Amino acid sequence: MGPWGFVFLAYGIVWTVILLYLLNLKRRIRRAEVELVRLRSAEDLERDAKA
Amino acid sequence: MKLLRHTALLLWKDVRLEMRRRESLLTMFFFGTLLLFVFHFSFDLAPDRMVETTPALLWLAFLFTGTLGLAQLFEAERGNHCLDALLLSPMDRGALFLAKTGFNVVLMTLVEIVVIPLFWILFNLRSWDLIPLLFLIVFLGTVGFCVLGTILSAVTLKARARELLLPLVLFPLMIPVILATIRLMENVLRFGVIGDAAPWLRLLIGFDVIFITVGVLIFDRVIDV
Amino acid sequence: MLGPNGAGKTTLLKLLAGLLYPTQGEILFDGVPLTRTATELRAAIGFLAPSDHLYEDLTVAENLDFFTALYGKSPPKAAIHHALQSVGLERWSNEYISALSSGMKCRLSIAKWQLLEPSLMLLDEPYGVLDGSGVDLLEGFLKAQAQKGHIIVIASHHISRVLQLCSRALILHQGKLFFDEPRQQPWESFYRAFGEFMPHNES
Amino acid sequence: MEPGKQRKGYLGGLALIAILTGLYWGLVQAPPDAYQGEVQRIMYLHIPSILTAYLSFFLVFVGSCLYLWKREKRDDNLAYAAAEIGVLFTALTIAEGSIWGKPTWGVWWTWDARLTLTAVLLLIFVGYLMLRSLLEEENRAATSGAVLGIIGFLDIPLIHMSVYWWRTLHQPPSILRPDKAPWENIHPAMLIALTINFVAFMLLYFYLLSLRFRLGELHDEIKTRRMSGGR
Repeated sequence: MGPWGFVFLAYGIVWTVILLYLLNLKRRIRRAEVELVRLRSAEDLERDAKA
Repeated sequence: MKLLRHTALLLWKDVRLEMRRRESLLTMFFFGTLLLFVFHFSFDLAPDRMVETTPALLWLAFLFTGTLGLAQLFEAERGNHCLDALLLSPMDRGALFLAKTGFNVVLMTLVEIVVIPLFWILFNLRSWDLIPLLFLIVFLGTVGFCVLGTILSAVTLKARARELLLPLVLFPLMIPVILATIRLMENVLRFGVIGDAAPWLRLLIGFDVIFITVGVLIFDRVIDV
Repeated sequence: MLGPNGAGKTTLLKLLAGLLYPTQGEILFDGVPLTRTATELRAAIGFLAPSDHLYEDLTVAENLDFFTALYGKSPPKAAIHHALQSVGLERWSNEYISALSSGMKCRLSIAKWQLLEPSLMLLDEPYGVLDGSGVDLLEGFLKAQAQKGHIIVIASHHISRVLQLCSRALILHQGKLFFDEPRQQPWESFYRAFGEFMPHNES
Repeated sequence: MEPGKQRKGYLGGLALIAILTGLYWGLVQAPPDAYQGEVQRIMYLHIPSILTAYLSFFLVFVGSCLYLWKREKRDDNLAYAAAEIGVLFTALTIAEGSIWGKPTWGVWWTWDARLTLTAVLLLIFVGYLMLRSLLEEENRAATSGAVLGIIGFLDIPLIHMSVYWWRTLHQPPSILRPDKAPWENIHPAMLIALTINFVAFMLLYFYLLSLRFRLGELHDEIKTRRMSGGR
């Protein structure tokens, strides 16, 4: 592997890992938001039922 | 003053409990001795290389036995919610930290008093006259180990897989202590004096002082949430 | 202090005892906030958990010695002996706690707090493990404390017993204060409030 | 919430632009190093990532101290977020160093002081994440994490000292000396490339941190809502 090979290996690994982490983070946030929406609507239902 | 009085009281209570239960000390003794045999079988210990290997092997043995002790450290307080009983009292939390640290230092020192001479016998070392100085170094290292170990033992008290987690978080933090004691002992074994390794001694003492202070200051926040 | 299981009685007691800290607000005791650093204040607060807070591998006498020393007191042997005598445990003073029944542990705890004299005494369901004479003993202790002007807070399910002792009743339900009134004779409003949530919760 | 989201979007976009510019300068504009050749281009990633990693651990320390002092969940969220991202950048730093080391030194790994120190940092903060994941009760996890965050940070100078002495006292200084800066006589284009990449990493870092922080807030809200009634 020539010097450019090592350079591209390093750049490739770094940006792939960061991209994967970013996507993972976005997915976790989306999941939490969906869960929160569900909880909020469940609470509304409960309040309606009481009223 | 009150801090020291409470520390002595709690330490005495732990010593008395240990004399009755004999759980930690016996297992630590046995494990320490066992490790010496394991080392003997697994390493080819050439007599001319003992200066390099002795400190490392001894410290490995102490680290592992010390971790056994730490895992048991708050065992007495687990039954009957005794930790709550202590926290209810007007005791300074720093006293609990000092007492627990002191207790583990006592346990490890007792083990070391037996294991070091045993090592000299089993591996046919001649340098008996160096043992007091080596023991001083080991003691300073033991204090450092127990100080951080007590804080982290309290931190991991309620964690799942506590026994596995403790060495995992503790050992990386122990690197200054491990390196300092090993280098100091090597120097003593080679030249008979601390001499050039004096900066390591300062580092070791610094470590002990810094983390004893940190422990006394933050232990109240560690132990009750 | 009354309320169904999970109403928050024990949590409230632990907050008062300084074993938990509030996430919002603060707890004042004679105008002094109960914080992590208020170690002096803790000496004035007692918490009786029926058969807990004793070291199994220490003897009865050693436990009393240890805890009184922790509170900065060193009562003479005679006082410890007297305290044990008053709860009927003098013959057991050299036994390990692990040999004691839970009722006897509770008696020992009473002896412990008798020696320590806290001005705020918290009790979490103290009746469960005690026998008839033990209950008399406990109530005698509580009345003596109250006469000295000390405050007592009991969390319990034994409504009739507690109502005879108390000067004020609280009902907790789902973490909220549901009822809070000083004692009256007869106490109609209490039973009305009590009946209101009983049907859905406990029989 | 909406303006916050928009601000994060801008930050992300800005980071992307900076990253692309950094790539262009690092891979095309900057000249190869006189001694190391093209491999030196890895430094444009390596230096910014180790700096962001250190920044992370400093933020963990700050968040931990604030949490123990004031007990506000916000500070703990900051510490937790910074620790997770710090672990990411530390791991990347080690990977880059290793890839740079192979052609430069001939080995993937050597027990050089700086490498060892970085590896120990990684171990400490992986321990931090494990500790937090193994503690169920939320307040306790936050408190324990804060304690470990503070101790770990205070330990870093001591570890640093001991690891450096360990190498210098024991091994004669060899040709494998990364502590001698490889860009002694630095070309201005190299400096520009490094600066751009540094800015790019900072923007990226704060973008990731704000996302991770937001995730912590969402989890907190879910927990409080579950506690108060709703299943």
